[in-house]
Amino acid sequence: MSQTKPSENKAAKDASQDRQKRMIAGHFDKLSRAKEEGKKVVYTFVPGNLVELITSLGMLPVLPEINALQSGMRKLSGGFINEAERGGHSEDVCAYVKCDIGMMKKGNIGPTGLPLPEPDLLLLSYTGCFTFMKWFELLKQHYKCPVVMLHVPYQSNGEITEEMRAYVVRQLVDTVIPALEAVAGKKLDPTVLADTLARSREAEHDLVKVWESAKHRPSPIDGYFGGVYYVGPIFSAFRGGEDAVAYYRELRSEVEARMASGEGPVTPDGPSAKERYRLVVEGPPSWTHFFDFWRMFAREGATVVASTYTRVGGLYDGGFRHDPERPLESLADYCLGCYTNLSLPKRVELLERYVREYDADGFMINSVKSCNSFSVGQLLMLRQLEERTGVAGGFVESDLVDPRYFGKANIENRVQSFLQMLDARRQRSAS
Amino acid sequence: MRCVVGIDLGSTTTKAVMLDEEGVVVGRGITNSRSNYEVACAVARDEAHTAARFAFVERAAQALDGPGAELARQKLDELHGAFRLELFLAELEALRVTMHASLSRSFVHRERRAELAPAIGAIVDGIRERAPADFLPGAARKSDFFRDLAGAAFVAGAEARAREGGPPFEQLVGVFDRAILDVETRRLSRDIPDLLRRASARVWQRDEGAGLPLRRALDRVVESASAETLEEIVFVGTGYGRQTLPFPKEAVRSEILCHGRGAHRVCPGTRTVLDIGGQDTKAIQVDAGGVVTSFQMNDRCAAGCGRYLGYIADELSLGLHELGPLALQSTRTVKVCSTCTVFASAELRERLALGQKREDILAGLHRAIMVRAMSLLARSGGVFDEFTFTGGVCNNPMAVKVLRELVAENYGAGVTINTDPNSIYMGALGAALFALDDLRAGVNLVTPAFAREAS
Amino acid sequence: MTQLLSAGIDLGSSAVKVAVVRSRAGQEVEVLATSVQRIRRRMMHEVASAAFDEACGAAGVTRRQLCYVASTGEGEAPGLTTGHFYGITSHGRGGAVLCPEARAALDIGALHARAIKIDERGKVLGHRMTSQCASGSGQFLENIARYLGVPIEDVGALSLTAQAPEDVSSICAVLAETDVINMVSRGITTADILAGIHESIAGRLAKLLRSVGAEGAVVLTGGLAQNAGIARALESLVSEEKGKFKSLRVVAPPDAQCAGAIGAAALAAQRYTQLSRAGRLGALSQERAG
Amino acid sequence: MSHPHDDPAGAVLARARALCEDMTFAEVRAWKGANPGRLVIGHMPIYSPRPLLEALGCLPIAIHGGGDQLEIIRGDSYFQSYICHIPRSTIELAVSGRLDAFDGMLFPSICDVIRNLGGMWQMLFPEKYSAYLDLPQNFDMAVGGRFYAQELRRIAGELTARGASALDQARLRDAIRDENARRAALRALDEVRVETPWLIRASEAYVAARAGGLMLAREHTALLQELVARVKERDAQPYDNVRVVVTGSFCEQPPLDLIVALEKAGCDIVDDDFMLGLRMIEGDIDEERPSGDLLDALAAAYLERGAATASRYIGAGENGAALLQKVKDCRADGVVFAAASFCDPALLDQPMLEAALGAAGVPFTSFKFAENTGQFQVIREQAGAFSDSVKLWGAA
Ligand SMILES: Nc1ncnc2c1ncn2[C@@H]1O[C@H](COP(=O)(O)OP(=O)(O)O)[C@@H](O)[C@H]1O
Ligand SMILES: Nc1ncnc2c1ncn2[C@@H]1O[C@H](COP(=O)(O)OP(=O)(O)O)[C@@H](O)[C@H]1O
Ligand code: SF4
Ligand code: SF4
Ligand code: SF4
Repeated sequence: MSQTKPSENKAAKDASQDRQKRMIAGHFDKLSRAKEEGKKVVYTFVPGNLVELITSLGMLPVLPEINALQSGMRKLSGGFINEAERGGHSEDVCAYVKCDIGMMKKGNIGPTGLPLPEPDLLLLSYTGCFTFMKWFELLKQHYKCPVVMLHVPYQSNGEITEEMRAYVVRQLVDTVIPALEAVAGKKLDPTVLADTLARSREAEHDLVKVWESAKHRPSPIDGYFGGVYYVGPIFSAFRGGEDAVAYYRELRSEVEARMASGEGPVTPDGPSAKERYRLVVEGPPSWTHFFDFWRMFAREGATVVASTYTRVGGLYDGGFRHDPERPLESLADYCLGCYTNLSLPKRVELLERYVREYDADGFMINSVKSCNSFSVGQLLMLRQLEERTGVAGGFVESDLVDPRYFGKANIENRVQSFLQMLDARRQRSAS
Repeated sequence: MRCVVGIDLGSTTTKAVMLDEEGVVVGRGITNSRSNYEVACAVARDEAHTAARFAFVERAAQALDGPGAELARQKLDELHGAFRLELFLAELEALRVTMHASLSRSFVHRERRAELAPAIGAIVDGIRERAPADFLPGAARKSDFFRDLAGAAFVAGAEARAREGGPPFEQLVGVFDRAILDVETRRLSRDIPDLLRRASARVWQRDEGAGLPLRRALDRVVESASAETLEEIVFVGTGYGRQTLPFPKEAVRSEILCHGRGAHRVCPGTRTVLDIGGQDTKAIQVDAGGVVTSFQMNDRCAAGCGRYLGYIADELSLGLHELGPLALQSTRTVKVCSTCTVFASAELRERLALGQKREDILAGLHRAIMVRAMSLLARSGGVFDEFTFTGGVCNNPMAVKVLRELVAENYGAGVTINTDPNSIYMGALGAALFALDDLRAGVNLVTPAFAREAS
Repeated sequence: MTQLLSAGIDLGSSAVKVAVVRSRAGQEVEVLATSVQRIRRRMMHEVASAAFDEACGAAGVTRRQLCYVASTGEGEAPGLTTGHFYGITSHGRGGAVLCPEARAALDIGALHARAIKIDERGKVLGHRMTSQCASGSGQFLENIARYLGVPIEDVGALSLTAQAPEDVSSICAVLAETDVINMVSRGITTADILAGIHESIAGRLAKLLRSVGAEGAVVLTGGLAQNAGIARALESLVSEEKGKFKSLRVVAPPDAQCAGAIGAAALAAQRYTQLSRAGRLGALSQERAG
Repeated sequence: MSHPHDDPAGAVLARARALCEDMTFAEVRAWKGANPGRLVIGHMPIYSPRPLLEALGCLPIAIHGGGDQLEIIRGDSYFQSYICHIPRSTIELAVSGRLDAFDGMLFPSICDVIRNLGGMWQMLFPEKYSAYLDLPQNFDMAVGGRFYAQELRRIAGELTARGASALDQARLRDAIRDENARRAALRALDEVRVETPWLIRASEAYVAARAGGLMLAREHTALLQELVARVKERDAQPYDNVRVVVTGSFCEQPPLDLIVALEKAGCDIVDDDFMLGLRMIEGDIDEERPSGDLLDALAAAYLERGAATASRYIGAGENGAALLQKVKDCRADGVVFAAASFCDPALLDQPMLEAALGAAGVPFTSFKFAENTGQFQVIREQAGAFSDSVKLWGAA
């Protein structure tokens, strides 16, 4: 067993965290200077994003969803949402959209305090969420820049057919790439794209190792609360870049060191309590109350060993990799294979697999008001999973970035009741 | 006797259940949850304590022989009523004092004090005069809570005064509303032996014919019941407000677990539990051992819970007890749309104005609530045999009737549906059972301050 | 042009309000008398005719002298009225009568609140209502007041004496009550609790006002306008706002609760004139029959 | 006028209404009994390839939720409170056995709710046929059209495997003709409504159109033609109402009483986007195609003549243009947005449409509903204020 002392581990943890912070700061810095430096800017969505195409053409991606979640974490989203609602948006609709629109109306200041450049192109990769379409229609009205639509068919039968792939590739060739090239003012260089995809693949490989570390007891990571940090670079602007490769290499070695020394994940209140419950979580977290929510689990020694939210930007542990040998096909498969583009039965299968492979004691669904794509059907998923796995499920409701929908006392009540129920069931099966 | 206590601090009522070391229920107590949680749970526990004492009284009476013994046994109900009356009168006096005090304190009322003070005095006197009749065996009371009893009587008195040209109704009621809050947040000390003695005096004084034998017999019963010790050693709390209980964290259990366990204890065949309380509804599935396997709760919006019925009762100037029986008289259920607590009253008014019958609208309201509950049950996995209905709303016969119909319609007629007169105590019972576990496991828990001071 | 006498009856969910006015074709409105009667479980039409008689008596006019009687609000008063205007229309118009410089009216009644943007004639340019939830309405405040033992008339004044208003978080009226119970138990003063509630209601109202794009003077109408605490809380909220809402000013006229009735009365005369010009007076009794 | 005895159109309207309100689908059962071996296929609102289903010998039945009479007991247990109503009542219909006579369900791509509902169906009713129909958002015939024709072919193949007739171009042509005839009849009805709204209320036209989702096109055409003939015999006078277009309710439908409440508040609804399942294509579907494949005709109709709804990608920032055209075509005084609560597509679209109307000076008002709303007071108020304002102060 490794002799690494906890303090050194902490330093190691800080290394990857710090690297990520620097990467993000650097990116927003570049964005703030984009216009003066003549760099083109493309806005696009996380699920099924085509950052490799964007960066290979020397353009900078902006991901409004990430901005919205950052606003949520920095407690700015409430104000932005108000701003959008006063402009006529309904209380009922996805809060990400309203948060983004509110932010735009208030001057489009990004998460690091620097202004964001206006888009030169909106790349509407319409994957796994209907709202994306409306979102960019709304932005289009404001920015009056071109929009390019990539329609990604839904895997309703749980598989990617040849027709679907061909339809996506055809759109890439016919519309998407030409539109990107027109804005970039140059042709896409296939070797640049291939190199980028190769780097994506490398980072993806390391990330999968990080996920799989959670099979160890105790798990060295929290695959949900901690996991959302781990997916930061690969879901957003950095995939395919050198930075991302370095980040994931570093992260993987930190995690492996913790695993070797038998340490658990780091929580907001320092090293985790003894691992008492291993959970699988479905659904996105609440960003406005992220740490409150995390603590409800961490304090009780509940570690999340796998989650589906951390797969919305790619199901790498399902085997998918970006592939320089089949660039367009692999991009198509990437779009088609995102978690929210899976049929409901496939989502249940995936969760079932996680519960078994990660040897979980229970699973938890955080159902967010904003997201119909995630939320519709979750109650049936709960029941199906309970039946198939025999472990208990819990259900809480909140929202991504609308602080009005986080009822702290209620959620705490449910989480506690759920964990106490796991205890009671455990005692029963022990006796 | 050594006991454990479970306390269920609910959003509308606070319940306490005492078990002896064998797990036998020795006393149950209930009070309305009020602004001061600590007082609420102390009072609930006082009530349970009182009930336990009455169990001793009962036992002593059964053991009694000699002259007057038989008659004393027959008078037990009356003794109980008289005891309640004594409690009521003590609180009424406290209320009187508080109302007068608030008249001089509140700047709102100060200017009208000269007019208000005599009116209030007269109303309280009137209540005092009529009170004994309400506590005779068989008398129908709208509620057992002081707030409700005194409130209804005071409102009636204030209405009469206002009609006769006295101070305006709303001002009188305003004074009451303010004072009742103060009264409720104080815990009147309860000298049970003394109250018992006074109650017994009332009983034998009423029945002069029975003479000395009855008096002696009652005295003996009272003394022997008062002599027993009652020691509470472990407490476990649960319920909506459990986080605010003056208990250490380890002595607090999730209400879901407690309700499941309590219901399972009372009806051991239970697989599904529905609990409808004041502000939330819970659907719970338990296994053969009473361990919760899944649950769902409705707690973001108070729509369709007990509070809703409370508002409706207020709107119709009825007691909660009367709502269900009135709805049972309906011949044609009206389809009601609002389950929002606030809008329900508005819809009720609108429909009454349209000429629809009270009982038919009420039937519709009950149906609307139970349909919501059915959907929560479905969400938790369905209804399995046996099915136990708990929580305060279980005291409402219309709610039970509609539930039976809906369960039969959706899950077949084969499902046994349990209700129990003590359904409202299920959560507290479950908590008490956990306390018993703790006692048996040798967990040494601190008893809350209020318990130490009382025993 | 001749002077017309007309009346408006506002049949609310908690009170009936009547106004008798004199005007020139619905302009230059002079309010002759108003009356307010709380319904309190009485039958609506009884309350309506009592209030109507009271107002006519106070104005010294008879039913026959009125050219047009318009109802407004949620209820109906068959037999008394000639036609009907919807609450938003009548409150907008009434707001303009009570406060000619107002460019928005904010009507806060027992169950709903609505923000109405108007022009100088009281014509409705846009409006928003609170949706399903009842928190933020008069009924809610009444429940809380009752719980705290403060007469509804005094709630506003009392809230103004607060030292440190306490935040109310719940969006639900019922759960907010639980919040209040909690506050009482924590020893928060009645004034601070009330102030907190007023702030939370004002927050909702401000949102409503912003959503219609109100500017300039806002006239409060409806029963809650009589609550000085609401007016103050709202004012401090909208004047704190940066940017385009800086110019909002809140006015709470004395006759605010009758604004709907006054507006309906003014519109009654206007409609009468319109119809008589169009030669359609004969159709009057059938208005809205469809 | 609602008296069937005095009203020339009473009988036909009563039949249509009874059909729409029958949540037991008795007529569907009867049809199935009379046509053994043929399939009944339900489909959710918005565009569904009804002519294709008819050509395969199936009876397509539009499912529009459960309306305001169905008591939701199990349906609610599948959906959180912040999801619209139509999926709950649809599930309720199914789990309560009311859809037992159906052999399958089609879930066209309307939004994520319907998409996931399709997945729930797969898990809940594995023995029944169910298909998600992906509507292309790429409107190039060579790309989106090809994909779409493939989707249709896939579904046809799957149905044939389950006992429907094989795809046959001649039968498809007949079905398209029937569909075009129905469209013509609907247009004739709409014309009556626009020109003489007092002859037929929107609430009446609504049930007549909605009934069409419950029968074959040919029968519906007959029903509509009879209705048009009958209402013209009516002896009704114009009302003093304002003319409005209702928009936003393309999927979950408002309760009939809500439409009536709008009319009572002084609005003549001269156009709407209810029932788009039948009206999603503007103009006719081609009865011939150069390729010889009429699936291309269905694809082309959808791509090139599909009505603008919130479910369809509007590329060039032209949101609202189609609505303005509608307002102009039917000489409306204003627009009423009536969207189902929690309907993301409609509610996200709304600010864009409002901006377009605002710029064109068309007055509008908006509110939300649920299919089982029973309280119309707020809605009446808003619609009433709207009609008051137009009436008292003239348009805009
Ligand atoms: N005797 C009764 N008859 C009818 N309803 C009752 C009766 N007693 C209590 N209730 C109902 O029960 C509710 C309180 O239930 P309870 O389970 O005590 O709730 P909680 O635990 O949330 O305080 C009250 O709101 C009331 O509607
Ligand atoms: N004097 C007052 N001071 C403060 N609030 C008042 C006063 N009188 C009435 N109210 C409030 O006004 C509300 C009634 O307003 P109103 O506009 O008449 O409502 P509605 O038209 O719906 O009946 C009541 O709920 C009450 O809270
Ligand atoms: S609906 Fe869900 S996936 Fe779509 S934008 Fe909103 S949060 Fe993202
Ligand atoms: S006010 Fe009514 S609808 Fe709103 S949250 Fe409370 S109970 Fe629910
Ligand atoms: S009503 Fe709207 S959100 Fe609901 S299923 Fe239909 S389109 Fe989707």
